[in-house]
Amino acid sequence: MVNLGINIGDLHFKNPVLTASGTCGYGTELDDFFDVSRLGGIVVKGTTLEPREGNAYPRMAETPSGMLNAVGLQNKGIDYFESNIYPKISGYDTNIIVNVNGSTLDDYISLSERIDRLEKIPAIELNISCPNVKKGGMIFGTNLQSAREVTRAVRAVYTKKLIVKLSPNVTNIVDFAKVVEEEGADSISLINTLLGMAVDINMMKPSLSTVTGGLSGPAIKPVALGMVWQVAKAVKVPVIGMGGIMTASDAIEFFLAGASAVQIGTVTFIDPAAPVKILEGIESYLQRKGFSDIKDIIGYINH
Amino acid sequence: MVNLGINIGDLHFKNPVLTASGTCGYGTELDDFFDVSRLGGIVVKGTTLEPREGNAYPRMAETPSGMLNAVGLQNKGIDYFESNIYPKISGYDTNIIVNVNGSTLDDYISLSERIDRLEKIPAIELNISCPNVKKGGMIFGTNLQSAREVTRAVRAVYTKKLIVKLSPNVTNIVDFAKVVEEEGADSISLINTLLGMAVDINMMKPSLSTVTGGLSGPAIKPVALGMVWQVAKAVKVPVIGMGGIMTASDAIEFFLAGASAVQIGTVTFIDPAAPVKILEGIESYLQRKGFSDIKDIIGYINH
Amino acid sequence: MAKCVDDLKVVGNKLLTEDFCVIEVESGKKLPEFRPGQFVQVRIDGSPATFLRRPISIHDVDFGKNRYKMLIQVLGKGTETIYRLKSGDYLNVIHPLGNSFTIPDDKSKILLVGGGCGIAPLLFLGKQLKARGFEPDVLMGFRNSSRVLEIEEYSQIGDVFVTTEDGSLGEKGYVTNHSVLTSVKYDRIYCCGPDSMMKVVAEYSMKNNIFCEVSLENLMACGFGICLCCIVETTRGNICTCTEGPVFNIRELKW
Amino acid sequence: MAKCVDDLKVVGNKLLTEDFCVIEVESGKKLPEFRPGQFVQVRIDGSPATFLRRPISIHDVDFGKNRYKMLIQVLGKGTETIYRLKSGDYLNVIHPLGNSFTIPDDKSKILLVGGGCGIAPLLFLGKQLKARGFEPDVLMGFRNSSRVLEIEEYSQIGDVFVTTEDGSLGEKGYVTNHSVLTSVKYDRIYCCGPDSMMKVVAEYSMKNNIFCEVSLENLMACGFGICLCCIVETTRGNICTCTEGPVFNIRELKW
Ligand SMILES: Cc1cc2nc3c(=O)[nH]c(=O)nc-3n(C[C@H](O)[C@H](O)[C@H](O)COP(=O)(O)OP(=O)(O)OC[C@H]3O[C@@H](n4cnc5c(N)ncnc54)[C@H](O)[C@@H]3O)c2cc1C
Ligand SMILES: Cc1cc2nc3c(=O)[nH]c(=O)nc-3n(C[C@H](O)[C@H](O)[C@H](O)COP(=O)(O)OP(=O)(O)OC[C@H]3O[C@@H](n4cnc5c(N)ncnc54)[C@H](O)[C@@H]3O)c2cc1C
Ligand SMILES: Cc1cc2nc3c(=O)[nH]c(=O)nc-3n(C[C@H](O)[C@H](O)[C@H](O)COP(=O)(O)O)c2cc1C
Ligand SMILES: Cc1cc2nc3c(=O)[nH]c(=O)nc-3n(C[C@H](O)[C@H](O)[C@H](O)COP(=O)(O)O)c2cc1C
Ligand code: FES
Ligand code: FES
Repeated sequence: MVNLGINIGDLHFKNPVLTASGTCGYGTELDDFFDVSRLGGIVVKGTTLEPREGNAYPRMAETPSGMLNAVGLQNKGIDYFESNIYPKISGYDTNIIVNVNGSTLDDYISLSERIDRLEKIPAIELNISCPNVKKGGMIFGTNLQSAREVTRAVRAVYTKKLIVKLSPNVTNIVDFAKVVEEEGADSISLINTLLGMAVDINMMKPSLSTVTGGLSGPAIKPVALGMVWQVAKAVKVPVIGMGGIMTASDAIEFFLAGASAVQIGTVTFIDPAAPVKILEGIESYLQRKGFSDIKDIIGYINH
Repeated sequence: MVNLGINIGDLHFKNPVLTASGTCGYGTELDDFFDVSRLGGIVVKGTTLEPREGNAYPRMAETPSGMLNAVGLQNKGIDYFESNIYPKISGYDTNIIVNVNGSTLDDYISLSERIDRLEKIPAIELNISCPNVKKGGMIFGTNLQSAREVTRAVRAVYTKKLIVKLSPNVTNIVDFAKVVEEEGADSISLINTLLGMAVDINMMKPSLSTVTGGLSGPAIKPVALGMVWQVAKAVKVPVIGMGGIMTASDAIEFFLAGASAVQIGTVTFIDPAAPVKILEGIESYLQRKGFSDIKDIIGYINH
Repeated sequence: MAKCVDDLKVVGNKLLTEDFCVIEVESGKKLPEFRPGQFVQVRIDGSPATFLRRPISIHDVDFGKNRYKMLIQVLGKGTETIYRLKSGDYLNVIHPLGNSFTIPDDKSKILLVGGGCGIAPLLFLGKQLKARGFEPDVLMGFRNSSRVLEIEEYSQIGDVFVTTEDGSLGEKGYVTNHSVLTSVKYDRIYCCGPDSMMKVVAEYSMKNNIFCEVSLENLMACGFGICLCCIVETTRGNICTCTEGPVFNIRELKW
Repeated sequence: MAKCVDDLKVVGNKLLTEDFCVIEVESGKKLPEFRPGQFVQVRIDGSPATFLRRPISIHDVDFGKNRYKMLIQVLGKGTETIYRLKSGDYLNVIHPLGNSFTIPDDKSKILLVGGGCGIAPLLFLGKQLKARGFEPDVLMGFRNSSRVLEIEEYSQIGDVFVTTEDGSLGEKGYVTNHSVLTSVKYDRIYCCGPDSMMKVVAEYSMKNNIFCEVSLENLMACGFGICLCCIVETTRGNICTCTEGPVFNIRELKW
């Protein structure tokens, strides 16, 4: 038997495999493919105070071993979430985490306060790194002072586990990690998408309605791994790694580099059962290598 | 007939296809595969004042649609270049550009002065963006003040065309572009490699001797395109785009996004004749679309 | 109707033209209950250029044999890979996806309008309509006679009318110019084809107050509602083509 | 000797074991002048996991037919793709690459030492040596008898000695323990195999003052000297395995 459990403070995750925000809907969309309660956690779609229509079509472009998206946080807002989604998903036997977004500091604060009251949500993931919205989003995540302020403000009102999700579009990700840790983040997740672009040479125009969008998928895995490694060495709180994980082998790279948990993103579009396959693959890797606890391999390459 | 010529100030390039530094040796290595004089330019291997042995083996790891390298500027230094390489390559009928590297400001200055005296070298590419050396390199390219200083200092001693090559590992590439333009750069080239990492899960250790390295290849194309587009809109000097170009179609994406020329990098490892195939493909695209001059499509998507 | 991932065996690949084929696949399991208008997401292995799955309509179904067909038009790497498949190869799909055309309860006179590869979902639809006692007409538009597809198949459903842009077969011009539209009074039009074609059909239907459903081919990343990339602007806001569509009543669309 | 890119036709693929095969390819052009120890860079299409080419030794050459062979061990996606190739398929290569083993001028007694897939370049070398009047012995080490490769082929060159780690064929143990090393006095040893094996052979040769060349299998990105990724530390500094090697005199290596 292998112990796969990990903790963020006193919040227990039965295993270190979570779905990534914006790539698994609310979990329910995956019900047909596997029992989502088997996962360590589900990070639901980026949520805002007010409903958002997102960006215009086209919002997607395929790139070598990856994709660009420009969804722009389309969601029905917290009221709808509370009354229509929350009741449906609060029965899952896993940690449900809401990905919190805002255009202003007040947005982040009000939304976090609202979610603090939802009994079955033990944690939020503060998204200060969305490249696809004009206001807010990545601005908070690419300016140290803003990152500090938003983390501090949310920490002041949010009583449960606070995960802050960092943007990779910065010169020194470690600076950001340290700042949000100082301000009381219980965990740091990274990376969000890299800013990128594609051009349709037949139409001679940008492939996305927004010109630039967020790059995800295996193409970004090396960047993600490098940042996770740097951050995990620099902070004491657990780090949640993501970016281009397609297989258990990819996920294991993140653990060895220092991640305490992983989030599974874009691969779910291609193989909806990927999260659970990755979970199983991690377990058999540990067995094959003779480890009895996932914690034995976290940050192993630094030993 | 299609006009493919472009200019950097009064320096003419017969066509906008150059090889990228560190991926085409000194050009001579490609002689067997095609006539390198057909290209618009050759940017030779990163050169330093003193010989450098580079980093330890292993220096390379394959990643999804890309590769990591940690060569670390191995080269025999400017003396060797001047006496052994320069005589061999100065006969090429194309613009030979030396990629200039240093650990200190003085290194950059002395090296640029030396190269200024080489008659057949009409331009240098100031590399302030190498992620694979401990001192210098990327430090200059990720700090605005240092980028300004090194450009100013080299501009003061170097009389020919000065291209500054930017690092993508920054929060806002436009800030760097503007600074080096202000300090007299005649052109800006981008992007150098993205910082990245890979882990060998069987050996349970980093794939590179240096842990992190530089990511190149198609994986980074969307990031490169996004940055080229932003920079080309923000500066007046011609922009040279690179990052993941494999085909003419990729190169055309860069022109449409605002690049006046492109550099062909990693693909040369896989198809040594790629630069000339890309050149031919650009020409036929222009013909097919009914353009008579490459300049007609530069920055087209912004029209 | 649960969606699932399945490995289908290719049991036939009929090459129609240089860039069109009909590929037939078989499941080892009982097929789910497919409805006309639905599609599948096909995994294309073997190329960095085909990272995502490719949406393909269900062209025809043989529930007895657990087989179905797809009509493929080669556009890029993904469809080319499918075109090259041979009997015995396997194809990984997610199915069934999307909503479906509305089968009427009343005795409607129905026209199916397809353009190019867009005729794909109309064969399955037509057969289901016929099975329920309707006698749909079929109107198909192609660029020229060498690109005309599967007339015999569609003749099993009802009368087939053809337009070609160069007049090399059937009437010359676009589907909306075809004389059958003035000679027969249709209650319902179901349409699939290029956006430009569907827009004129939609306009025609609006003007003549005909019930009209179109099937959209928006770019998709997932195909089952989790990425929000495939949206279309409707009277209900931005909604997903892959789950709320691909079939839409034209009155809903902000065209 | 100019390097070039060529599309070779697969004319045979002999599967030796579950994970070894010998693939034979033919050029439409006259082959360049290959020398033993050289290698080719094989392009593997069809997977994002095989972005770079794969270096493979030249195993045997038929200059008359413009054909050569490669001995392949399946390790990952790249070699697996080669293993699966069938007659009629094409393989894109860059060839010939690297330096070669030194063919002696004097009348040396020669031993070829190979381990596992490392025996690959020794067949071509052995045949060339034999053609020049040498009578080389061949010593090959394998994990066990089921992994022993191509004994008949190597028997054409000279006497073949085998070790297996479990003693299931030939002498038990590693190549450096084989009795032939003490019973025959060799002037030269040419060796290719796992690093660990080559290191003991090198040590043995040093101690006994035997001329020894080894062929390295460093990771390569390009294979023709432009990436500087394949370096090995030598008495001459860091130099490229792909151009200055893959064959090195052990006295040059900082082992
Ligand atoms: C619901 C649905 C059902 C479909 N049914 C069928 C079908 O039955 N048969 C069939 O052959 N095709 C069908 N398609 C279209 C098919 O999915 C695309 O042609 C395919 O994804 C192209 O992939 P590729 O790799 O061959 O080309 P790519 O290399 O991806 O693209 C080649 C060119 O086609 C354009 N293109 C790609 N996909 C689309 C699209 N969806 N809309 C407009 N332009 C596009 C690209 O921009 C590019 O210029 C359907 C699409 C949808 C959304
Ligand atoms: C000069 C030279 C000659 C060679 N000759 C032959 C030959 O004749 N026949 C043959 O089968 N192979 C030969 N090889 C080795 C061959 O190139 C590798 O096995 C191949 O590149 C692996 O590719 P892959 O995609 O199958 O495996 P990958 O998925 O790339 O790798 C699978 C595993 O093997 C390891 N690996 C890959 N390449 C090497 C290597 N070069 N050294 C050590 N470990 C490696 C990887 O780290 C990984 O763990 C030679 C290599 C060199 C440099
Ligand atoms: C279509 C799409 C939508 C996304 N939406 C969100 C979001 O709402 N909030 C967020 O924090 N991250 C969002 N992300 C980023 C992912 O959660 C993840 O950080 C990123 O995709 C990298 O992981 P991957 O390569 O495994 O997909 C989105 C990604 C994609 C592809
Ligand atoms: C092996 C290798 C060595 C490189 N060496 C240098 C160098 O010496 N100087 C430099 O400015 N860029 C160097 N680069 C970066 C390339 O010039 C180029 O900016 C980068 O690889 C992106 O382009 P590509 O994706 O087309 O390769 C190197 C890249 C590689 C892969
Ligand atoms: S394609 Fe992903 S939601 Fe429709
Ligand atoms: S493999 Fe590129 S220099 Fe040797």
